[in-house]
Formats: sequence, C-alpha cells, structure tokens
Amino acid sequence: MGNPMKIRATAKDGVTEVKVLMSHEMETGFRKDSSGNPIPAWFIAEVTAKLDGKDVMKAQWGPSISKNPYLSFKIKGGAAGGKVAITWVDSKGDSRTDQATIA
Amino acid sequence: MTAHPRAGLATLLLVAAVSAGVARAESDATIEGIEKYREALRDGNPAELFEAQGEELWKKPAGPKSVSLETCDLGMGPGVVAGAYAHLPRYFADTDKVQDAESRILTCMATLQGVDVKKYVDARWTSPEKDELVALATYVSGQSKGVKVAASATHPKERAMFDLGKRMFYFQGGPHDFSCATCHGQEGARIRLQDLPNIPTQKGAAAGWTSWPAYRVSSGQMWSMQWRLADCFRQQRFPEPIYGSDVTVALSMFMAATANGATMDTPGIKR
Amino acid sequence: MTDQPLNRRGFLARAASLGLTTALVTTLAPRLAFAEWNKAAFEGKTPADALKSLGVADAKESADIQILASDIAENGAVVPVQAVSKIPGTTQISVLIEKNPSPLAAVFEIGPDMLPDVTTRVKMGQTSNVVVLVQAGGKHFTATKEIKVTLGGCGG
Amino acid sequence: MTTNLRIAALSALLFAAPLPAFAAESAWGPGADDAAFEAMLKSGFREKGIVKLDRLKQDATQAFCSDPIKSNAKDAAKARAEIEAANLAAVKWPSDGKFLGDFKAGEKIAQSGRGLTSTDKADQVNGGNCYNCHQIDKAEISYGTIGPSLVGYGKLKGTSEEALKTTWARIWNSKSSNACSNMPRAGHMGILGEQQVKDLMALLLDPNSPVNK
Repeated sequence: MGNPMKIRATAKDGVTEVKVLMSHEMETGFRKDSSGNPIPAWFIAEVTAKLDGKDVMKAQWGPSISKNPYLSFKIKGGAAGGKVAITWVDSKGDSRTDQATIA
Repeated sequence: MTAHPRAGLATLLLVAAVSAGVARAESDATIEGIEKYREALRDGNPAELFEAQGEELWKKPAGPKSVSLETCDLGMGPGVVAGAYAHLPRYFADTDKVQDAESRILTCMATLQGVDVKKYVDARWTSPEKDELVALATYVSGQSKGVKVAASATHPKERAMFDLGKRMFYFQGGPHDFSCATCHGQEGARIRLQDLPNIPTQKGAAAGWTSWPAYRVSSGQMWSMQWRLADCFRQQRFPEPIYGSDVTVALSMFMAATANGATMDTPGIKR
Repeated sequence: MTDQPLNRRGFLARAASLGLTTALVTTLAPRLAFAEWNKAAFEGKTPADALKSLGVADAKESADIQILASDIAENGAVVPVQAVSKIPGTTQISVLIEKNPSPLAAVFEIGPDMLPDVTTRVKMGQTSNVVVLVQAGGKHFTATKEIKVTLGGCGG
Repeated sequence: MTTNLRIAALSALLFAAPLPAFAAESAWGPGADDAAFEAMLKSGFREKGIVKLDRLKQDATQAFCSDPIKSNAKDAAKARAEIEAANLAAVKWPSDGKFLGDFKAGEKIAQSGRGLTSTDKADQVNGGNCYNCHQIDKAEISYGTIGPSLVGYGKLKGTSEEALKTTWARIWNSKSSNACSNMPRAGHMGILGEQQVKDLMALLLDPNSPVNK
C-alpha cells in the first residue's frame, strides 16, 4: 500500500527530531487532466507517530500539503535505539506504516 | 514646463539612479529569499524516495530471465555501482558504443534480464516504464554522490562523441532559432528567476551535470538527465530526442567531460 | 475539540451528500485515534469558514508564534513552513493559506510528549498570507506571514 | 598536409602530458564530420505531436549562427552584414501602416511562453516568451536577464517614425540588426501574427504601458 516512507530520527539533548518523507500524489481535486476532466482529490488525511509504541503525534492534513510530503517534528525524550513509527491514512482509506530506529 | 532643460535632465538622471538602486535592493532581497527557500528544501529531498525505489528495482529479479541488475557492468566491472555514474558516459567494448548511465542500464536490462527494451525507449515520460528507468538512474547516481566527475577521454569514440555533443549544443533550429547555447551559453543569465548554468565552462557544466537526476518541485516528479535533456529540446521547439540515443549521449559526454573534477551531488532538488 | 459531536454529524451528512466513498467513512473513521478528520474545516472556502469549523470564535495575534519560512517561494507547489509556538500549554498548531481555495492545510495535535515545533511543506496557488493558529489553554492565537510566490519560467 | 601534421604533432605532445580530458581543441563545428552529425540527428530524434522532423532543417541564418566562434570572428563581418540585410529585406511592415496596438493585450503576449512545442496543440495561441529573457514591468520580480531590460524603453525611444520602424524590425525579425541575436524572429518565423506584434509594440512604446510607468 503505497511506497515506503523515508524516516530519520535523531536523539539529541533529550529531544528526538523526526524527519519524514512520504510518497503520495496529494491530489487537490481542483486539477484537470489533459482532456479537461477533473482529477478527483486523493490525499493523506491523517498522520500519526508513535515513539516506542506510544502515541506522540497526530495530524490532520488537507490537500494543500505538497506532493510527496515532508514532515518534521520534535518529541520530548527518546533515545538512540528507540523506535519511531509513522502511519498515514489517505482519503481513499489506504494506509501505510513504516518504522525507523533512532540514531 | 519652464524648468531649465539641464535641471530636468539632472532630475531624470537622479530619478534613474535612485530607482536603479531601489531595483537592485529589491532584487538582492529576492535572491536572498530564493536562497533561503532552496536551503529549506535541501533538507528532506523527496528524491530519496525514488532512490529507494530504484535500489529495490536494481536488486529484485525481473524480466524473462528473472535475474536482478546487480551484476550489471556500468564501466567499473560487473556489480560495481559505487562511483560508476561519475565516470560516465564512457566507451563499452561489448556494445562498441559510448553510453551514459541510462543507455547502459537499458543494455543490462536487455542482456541480463532479457527485457524488450524498445518498450521502455518508446514509452512516454511518466509511464510506468519510464518511472522505472528514472528510479534506476536515481539510485545509480546516488551511489556516486560525493565522487569526483571523471569522464574518460582516452578512446577515439569518446572523443568523437564529445565533439558531436559540442556541435549539437550550438546547433540552432526550429521556429525560435534556439540551440542549447541560447540559454546555456552565457555567464550569469537567467530565465525568469531560474539561474542558467553556462555549460561550456567547467563551473557551468558542473552545475548542470552534478545535480541531475533531480526532484522537480514544480511537478513533484523525479527527472533523470535524459528527461532533463528531452524537456530542454521540447522547450527549444525541437522534435523529441529518443531515449538513450547518440544525441543525448553526445550532449552528456560534452557536459560530463567539461565538468571533470567537480563533485557529484546527486540526486538533486530543483525548482 | 469541544464541538466534535457536531462536527461528526456534519461530516457524515456531507459525506453522504457528496457521494464520498464508503471506504472513507467506514474504513477511515474508526482508525482515527484522536479526532475525526475535520471535513468541514478542510473544505471551508475562506479562512473564516475554516476557523469556524475548527471551533475558533476569537483568536488573538501573538508574537510568541514564529513562522519560519522564506519570504519568497520559487515555486508554489512546495513551500516549506515551520511553525513554532512559545505559548505555554500549546495543544494544537494549524496552518492556513489565506488565498488557497481551501485555506486550511494542516492541524497538528501537540500532545504532552511533543514540542510545539512542526515543519511541513504546503502548496500555494499565489502570493498569500500564511496564518499559523495556535490553541493553548482553550484559547486561540495567530501569527501571519506573507509569502510571495513567483512565476515559473518558459511555459508560464 | 604539413599543417595537419603539425597539428597532429602538437596534439600528440599535448596528450603526452597528464592533462585534464579534452584539453586540446579539435574540430567540432559545421564542416567537421558532417556525415556523423547528420546520422546522429537522423537516428536521435522522432516527431511528436505538432513537431515534425523538418524543425531540424536549418535556414542560412541558423546554419551560420551554429558555430559561435566562426560567426563572431572578425573576418565574418561581411557574412554577418549579409545575413542581417537578408533578414531586414524579409521584414513585413504593418499592412495598414499602423504600428501600435493594445498594450494590455501586449502584456499578456509578453507573459506567455506557450506555443509550438511538442506538447502544445495546433490551435494554441503562441506567446512571445518576452519575460523569460527581459525585464519589462518593474512590478514583475520574475523576469529573465538573457536580453536587456526594457523598462522605460518607450520613454527612451519616443514614437518617431524611426523608433517605430526600428522597434518593429527588432520584434518581427531580430536578426535584421544582429545576425546571431538570441532573440527569436517572432514575425518572420510565424511565431506571432501582425496584430500580436502591434500589441507588443504598444507595450514597449505606449506612454501608459507598464514599461513606461
């Protein structure tokens, strides 16, 4: 379901910085194809993050987020070797979860 | 108007000088703003997503023979990917041709995997076939990140390719009289706000050659050098260059050899 | 969000009237751990519509919100925006693009384990104000920054 | 022959030293290996959409300008003058004697870079591509610098008969005054029609246009 994300998580001074790239069209629904037919909206609507299995972040997105979205946020705590898992759910109900080890 | 003509002229000059100054300040702010924007994009280049896809394609058995591309010879011996892109295009004895990374990948797909590559050559950009080729080129180029460009110059066919590429670079045609040189043959020029590398110089060739394949922010697409060249020709109002053809390899040879010594910074990110 | 039940009814009614896929309603809805996707807010055509659907009645401008972004974007398709709140008790950070057809771009729930500092990339159809809305202690605060979007070359 | 030998000896000498690739200049331009170049063009391009392979057939001006070293050489002055004269002779002047159209329409043409590419449709109205290379309106920050700034052009030139004719000739056929100008020959090559050129004239010369404000 979708292509893998790229997740980078780095712990420093008690804060874990997470940087995520997601592979998604993020179609607005406002665009038309070459024959003039509207392209239906299709976008990541929700993103959640877990640190070592515990929910830490949740976001709701609209189609104004750029194609192949980039997201960066900071978690209090976390240490090298810990796990950060990101899940997205899109407007078609498709979803994907990827995990990275904190460096 | 009763003012002395001299005074009028002086005023005019003063106004001109002031407005020029204002324009310059505005343009400095613009350039600074754009630099900040580009800097913000560099951290988290979506090209990494395509690099990962390319790596998967490279290592996955595929085609009628169901083998991977891992034993492909990109010029540094079978299976050597690290640093290979920085040494291309180069002459390959098995095909008796000078090849860039992308035409060489096609060769490997045909010989190792038994794939009918004509379908890949003919497929339009943004087709699944071309997406595969671009992802593969992105992966291979990424394995040369930080490596110095060293396009070979020893074989007569490489030399001939360089000369043909240079000639193509200056070749004018179409309703607009455009050649590559129209936009890429002068120092410090830009189209709209887009800086144009002066490709016949080492610095200019390096700016172009070392930053493609690149993620294009405007379209959210990953473009290989072949795609970059094809779209330049489209904008020149030229017919479509055939994927991996000698025209494209010749221009790549001209650029790569002119850029020799520069450091690969692929995959890049572009407006 | 205090007006959640109302929003949920609105969401389902609208989803039905728009013929939205059942997959969205049945598959998406139960997975959402914190709140429903706020359809009314994301489809609001003006910043005021979006704010209303987010349950914002009154938002004060605050110098304790920082919008870190370039003054000018070379391409509106990707505009990096970092939003940082220094307001104590920040629980939510939202990003709105005033002139987009649907201004609301993102709502980040800032849980107790998170710093109020998020970076995203948004699409901008044209030069516009970017508004960051912060919820803290049940109150709302905003900051605004104009980002210029330039024209592309050649085809444009 | 002796010259060739001398060049061969020289390049042998040059290549003996560990120099960067292609330190020595070899023949590359028109006349070098025409057969190889033609073969490369023939095998390298295919038609697409409205763009056919005849786009690769050069006229005398394009052929002359495809080797900047030769075309810019001192001894090419006469050839350049001939190219300019031929292009000037081909300029079509406004059929009704009126040079100036509507500057607002001209602004739209100047902003548009569309038309004549392999992805354009045949009925696409062509743009002038002007902003890609020129500054025209001070208010527009996104302008190119391949060509000179045109801000204040009309104030500088006025609207004398001479100014009208010079400007028209520049737009209609840029090569009428500069053999290898980077600027397309908008009218001559059929990129823009007479009315569009008139509108661009107004953009440049009308005192109320953004160029002269």
